[in-house]
Amino acid sequence: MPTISFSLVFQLTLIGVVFFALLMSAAVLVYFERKISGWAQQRVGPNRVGPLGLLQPVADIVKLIFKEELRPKAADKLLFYLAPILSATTAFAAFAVIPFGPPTTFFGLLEKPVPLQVADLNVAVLVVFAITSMGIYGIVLAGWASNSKYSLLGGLRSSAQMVSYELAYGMSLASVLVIANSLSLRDIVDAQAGAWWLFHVLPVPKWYVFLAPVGFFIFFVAGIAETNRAPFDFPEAEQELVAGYHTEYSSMSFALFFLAEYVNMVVVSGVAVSLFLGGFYVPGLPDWLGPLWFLGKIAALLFFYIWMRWTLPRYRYDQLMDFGWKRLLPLSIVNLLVTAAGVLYWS
Amino acid sequence: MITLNHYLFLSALLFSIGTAGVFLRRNLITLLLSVEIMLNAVNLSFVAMGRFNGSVEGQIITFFVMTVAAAEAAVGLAIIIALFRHRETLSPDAFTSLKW
Amino acid sequence: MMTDLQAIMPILIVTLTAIVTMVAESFQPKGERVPLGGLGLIGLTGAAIASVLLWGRDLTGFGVMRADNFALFIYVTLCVIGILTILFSGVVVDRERIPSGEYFALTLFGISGMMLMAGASDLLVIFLALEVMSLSVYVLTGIRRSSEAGAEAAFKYFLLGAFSSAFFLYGVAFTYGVVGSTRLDQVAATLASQVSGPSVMVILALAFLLVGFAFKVSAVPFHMWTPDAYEGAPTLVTGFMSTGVKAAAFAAFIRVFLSAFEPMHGEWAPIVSALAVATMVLGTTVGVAQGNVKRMLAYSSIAHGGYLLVGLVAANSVGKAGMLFYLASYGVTNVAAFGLMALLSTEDHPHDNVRDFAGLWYRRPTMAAAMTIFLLSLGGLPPTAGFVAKWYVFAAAVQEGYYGLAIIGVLTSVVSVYFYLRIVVMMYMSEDVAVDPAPAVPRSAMAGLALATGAIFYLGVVPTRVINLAVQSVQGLF
Amino acid sequence: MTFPLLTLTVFAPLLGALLLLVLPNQNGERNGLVRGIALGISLVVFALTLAVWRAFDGSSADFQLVERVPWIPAFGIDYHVGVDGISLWLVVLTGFLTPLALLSSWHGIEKKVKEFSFFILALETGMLGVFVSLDLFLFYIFWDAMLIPMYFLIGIWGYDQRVYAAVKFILYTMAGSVLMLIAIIGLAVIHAQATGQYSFNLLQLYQLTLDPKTQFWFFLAFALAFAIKVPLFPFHTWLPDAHVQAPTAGSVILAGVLLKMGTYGLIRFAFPLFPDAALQVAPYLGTLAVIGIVYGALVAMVQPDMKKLVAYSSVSHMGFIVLGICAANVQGMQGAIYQMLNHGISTGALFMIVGMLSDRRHTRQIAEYGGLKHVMPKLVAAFLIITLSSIAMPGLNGFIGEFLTLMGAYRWRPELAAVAATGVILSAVYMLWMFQRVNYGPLNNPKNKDLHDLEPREWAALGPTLVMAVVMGVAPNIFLTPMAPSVDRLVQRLHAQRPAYAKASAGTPAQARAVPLTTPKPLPATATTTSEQAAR
Amino acid sequence: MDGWLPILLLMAFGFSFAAGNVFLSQFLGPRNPTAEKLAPYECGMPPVGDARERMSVRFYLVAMIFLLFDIEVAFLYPWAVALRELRWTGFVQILVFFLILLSGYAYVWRKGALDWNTQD
Repeated sequence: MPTISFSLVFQLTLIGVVFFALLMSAAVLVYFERKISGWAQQRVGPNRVGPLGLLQPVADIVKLIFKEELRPKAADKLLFYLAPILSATTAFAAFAVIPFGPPTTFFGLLEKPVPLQVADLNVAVLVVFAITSMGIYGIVLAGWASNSKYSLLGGLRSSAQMVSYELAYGMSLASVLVIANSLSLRDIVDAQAGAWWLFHVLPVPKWYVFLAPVGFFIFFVAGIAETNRAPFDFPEAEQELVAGYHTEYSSMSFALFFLAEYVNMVVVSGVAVSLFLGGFYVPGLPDWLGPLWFLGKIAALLFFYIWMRWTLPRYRYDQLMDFGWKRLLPLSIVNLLVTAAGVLYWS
Repeated sequence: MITLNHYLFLSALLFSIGTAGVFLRRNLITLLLSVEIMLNAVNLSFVAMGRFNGSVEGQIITFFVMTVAAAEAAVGLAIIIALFRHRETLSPDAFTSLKW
Repeated sequence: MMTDLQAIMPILIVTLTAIVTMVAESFQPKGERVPLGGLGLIGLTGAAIASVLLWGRDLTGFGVMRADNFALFIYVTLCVIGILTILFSGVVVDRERIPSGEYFALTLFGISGMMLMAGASDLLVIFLALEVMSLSVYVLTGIRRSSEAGAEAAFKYFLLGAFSSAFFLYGVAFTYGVVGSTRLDQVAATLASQVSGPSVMVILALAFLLVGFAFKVSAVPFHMWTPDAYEGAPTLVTGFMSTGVKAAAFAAFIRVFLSAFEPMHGEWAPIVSALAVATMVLGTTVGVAQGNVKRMLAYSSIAHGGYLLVGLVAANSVGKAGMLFYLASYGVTNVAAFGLMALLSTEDHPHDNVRDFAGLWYRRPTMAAAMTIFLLSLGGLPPTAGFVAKWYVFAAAVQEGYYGLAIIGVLTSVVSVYFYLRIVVMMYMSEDVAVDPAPAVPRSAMAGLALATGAIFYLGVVPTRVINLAVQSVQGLF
Repeated sequence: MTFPLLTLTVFAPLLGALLLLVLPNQNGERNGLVRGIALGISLVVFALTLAVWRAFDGSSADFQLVERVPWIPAFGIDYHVGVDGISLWLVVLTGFLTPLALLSSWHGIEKKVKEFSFFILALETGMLGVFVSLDLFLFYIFWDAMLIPMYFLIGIWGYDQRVYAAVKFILYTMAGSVLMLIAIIGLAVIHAQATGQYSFNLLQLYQLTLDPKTQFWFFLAFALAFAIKVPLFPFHTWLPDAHVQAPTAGSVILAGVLLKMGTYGLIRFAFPLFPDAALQVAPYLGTLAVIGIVYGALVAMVQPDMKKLVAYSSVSHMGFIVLGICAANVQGMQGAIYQMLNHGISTGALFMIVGMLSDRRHTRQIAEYGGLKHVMPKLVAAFLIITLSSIAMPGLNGFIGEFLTLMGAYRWRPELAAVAATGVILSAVYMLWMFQRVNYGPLNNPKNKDLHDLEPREWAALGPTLVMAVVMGVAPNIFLTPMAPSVDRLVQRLHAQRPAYAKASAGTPAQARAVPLTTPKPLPATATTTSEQAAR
Repeated sequence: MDGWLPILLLMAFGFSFAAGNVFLSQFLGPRNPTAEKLAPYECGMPPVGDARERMSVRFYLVAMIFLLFDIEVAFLYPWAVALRELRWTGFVQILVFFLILLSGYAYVWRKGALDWNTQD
């Protein structure tokens, strides 16, 4: 059956494109991170390699590839190499269920419209949750396998941090589910299409961020912590732990951790956009350009990410844990219950 | 075609692995893991049977079992830590102040 | 909804008390001490009263909990065990530096799990209850952090307990596979309608459930954890778990095997008989060789499990009522015996060697007399509760023609008298008087001992009332 | 409801004992008071037993003074007590011996006097309970419960090896009795199967028809329990230990009453409940009894220890009783019962005398004594009377019992009677020899030189036994008459035709063997009706 | 199964990319190992002792508390999705559930298991 094989080819292409896009996004993010940090510190950032330093990421990668691979003698060989691979793999996989555009036939190329999403699952939210949680393993293993004090402590710290914020993360997810009544990300995104008319004049996008602002706040804060980004970048905490769990990593395996971190940022942003910011929908703008809107929203969030990093000082570790357990967690529980009560009251 | 029996067989296999682990492994954590494998083997059975019976009950039960497994793991780890404080080892053979 | 809640009211009360105890302790101001034991006493008394009020109403809670007389009888028994435990605990907890909030809370959580287990009419709920109970008891076993033996005992208990619950759960899975439900009434209905003999799945279900229960009631050869757990745990906890866990496990055992799996009595009776024989024989013979009293009582508790299994095999109304009576009398006796040992112990001196009892009669005649009564009751000598209990169980066996079981039972109980008497000999007939490390016994503990002694004689001399209640309890079991 | 005389009698000692327990007695400063109160209680109980005798109608074979209150109705268990001619005397004997036992330990027991008295009195309740129970459950309770105080008496106040002896005593007795427990339950269950309801009522269980196999096994279970208690050879090994290690009071009660419970059990329970099996097994039991008679006598002869000698003599004497019971005729039964009383009195007295000697000299070795008649003539006189009573001197009580027993045995199995008769001779040998070695000859041992003679207290303890030895020797009918109707009924029951049994066992090998064994001494109804004369 | 295959494929893409890179760098980079290079990094000092020492028990505590709370979260998702059918009953039930959970949370908090600045 030609259609089936065609759709298979299409599916593979889609996966390839997503994969490549994620790779590229990491490279682009590295560039922008450096650029923005430069701006934030009133300097110019990378500007030597290529025009405006645009080729800087390429140079970085080439350099990393040709670096000497060092592995401490006492390290656990298998786990040492497995850890970065695991990190990177899970980072990529999590994006699979995020829809980044409306169903399209690609201008009539296809007989049936296909969703712009690697996998449309009815339990997509759970899958995201599950796969991102698996990222912790990479960090723990890296910390443990290196057999270095800094690595171990970094690994432990970051895993403790990640699990601490995962609870708030999960509960804020639940608050969206209460509103959306579905576990499918596509359903959730579709439910956010269109707009309300506030006082019949002011259009407000039907984004859940307006229904559950606290949920969005919790989600994003927890997301930052989940991805070990400043102000929660403890695993790396250069001043305390050298480079945390990847102290002993060099060359490509180091690059993979780096890659995983950036891809994770994209994933968290993608999920946040899908859950709270209407996904690829912007009221009043054409849906067929959805991927573009989606990209734009992600870019905005990512900019926010980087902005935060260069603006806010790093928390102290005990403050970080306190914040997670004693502020964010109760807040997320209250948020969930209030949201649920609100939904029941108004529905 | 994968039938119920395939799942049950896999589940039995996992259960046996877990059982064997409890008897053969010589590390406290591994013992704990073996027990968890046993519980998960049973979970597999539940889900498979639930699907075979055409009800979601099997999956619901699995939820409860997961909870129990988590609680068990938490308590088990706590006990292991308590033990470790005394002897600085994870080998069950080191703990002989009570005769078996 | 209201009747649902009513049906689980005793459990609710205990659980609530447990939570309040736990939270109250963590919120108590530094230096001040909230009387946590008192909370437990109030809660347990309340639960017992609630159980009595529910008597005869046969309510069903949420479809998975029964508040039938059987459950209520066990509830009251468990409450009494809990009350006794708490009465003994007050001074001992301080003396042995056991964290009191956790101790009382876990005890109460354990009791709530036990009650849940006795009242559950759904295999899954039984499993959950089993875990609630077990997890509490595991932690209680290792609650003295300074005690290496405690931690070791806790781990052994935990490992084999978790192992056995996995077996139990596998049995539940098979039952679910056959029946499509874990509700006991539906299991019974399905099994009863099997015309062409039980299928492999049913046999597997039966076998796994049996192994799970056998572990929990420490039937030989699934008893390995018992002596270690009993010896390593703080004495009070040993008393608590040797009675409460046994009562709850047997309650569920009875409910599952005599209601749901009743149609397969022919299949499991021979196996359980073999277990019973092995349990009685090994429990007593190995018990003889023990120098540690806790270990000795552990083996005695194994043997008592064997006697109870005899009642289970007999499976007639006498046997079932007898088991309930047995559980009640054994529970009161054993918890009191361990409590007394705990009262005599200090932090660095556990008072658990037979030698520690030397000359106790000369030092503390009241304690010695009480201990004697408990031991005689454990040994099944009239006119104590233990005698009537054994009488009942063996009567059930004889009634069903299991003469062999009954004979082995009575002979092993004679052997067991031997090792109970060793302690008596030490207390009364030893010339070398051991040092008495423990300070005075507080009034609450004396009240507990008096209560237990009274109960033992009450059950031993005028057992009619309790027996009638037990008979009423098992009537609704089918 | 009539006045519960029996209940009062049974529980009065326990009540008194509990009262005693409340009495503060720190470090024994009130030992004298405690002793006095205990003695008073026991005397009151003795008076009560005499009241029971008074209230007893000797012309009836029925159980009298019966009290019956439902106890555990679900199981058909009653609190059911009563006495007949057989148990009456044992009740009186118990009441009689307890004060004597207390008296005999007046000075021998110095530590924990209160508890000692408590246990003695508790023991009395147990013993009385055993003799009056008409419900098997109740009987078993008393039977087992009685072990506990005895255990403590031996274990706490005994001699060097007391712990060993105490544990041996309780384990032996329990091991025997638990099988009886099974049989008791079995009986109730069979009763339930036959009539639809449980019953532990002895009188109802008498009516039960059992198949031979069941009878056989149940009888064995009962007989084992009682044989150990008696003790019948070869189950006697606990007895010398227990006797020797027990304090004097314990020995007195052990020999005087406790051993009787075994034979009483045979008469009351084992034989009438399972008559066919009993008659079938009787020859073997009888043989064991005779072996015990001779063996006990021979072993007694070589004992260097007085107490041990008396203990083995008990084995021998109890053999006579069992032999009489096995004969299962009126003479044998009456003789056995009479001998039970005799043995209680004479052996009790012997133990008291040994106790008095060992109180003074702290040794029981015969070789340590000699020529006592020079220093303590009164004691020696009493000793002589009791020795003669023990060896069945005509005119004293022992003669009547042994004569009746042997007569019964002769009518049943002459050859057994003949062998048993040698036991009479042997008993004369060892008793007199012992008496001679202790009391006659020169007063060689200097330690014996300044022994004081009987004190008034000791007179009070020994005197009644001497009186009883003579009274029972010259006026046996006082005792035999009230027991005759009950014995008659018992013997009738044993030999009654039981069609169901005959039918059920027709053609079985067991029956083939049983018939020739039971037929040689047919006791047709005519014979039993005239047995009263025979008894006189 | 069809929905899951793409995820697996994406995973496979990621895995092969990552593994391939790690593999490649073994060949592309130079290889001059020295004892110093192979020692774990400790700010230039010779490494002291073994890295796998005992860590603060707080990490275990957090892990366990997380484990328990996380399982509770697992119950929330089905509830969240089914809330509209369960109505207020479901809300009250989850409220009770949370109250129990919170009592444990309060206990853990009060017991200091969530404090990091105290020395253990």
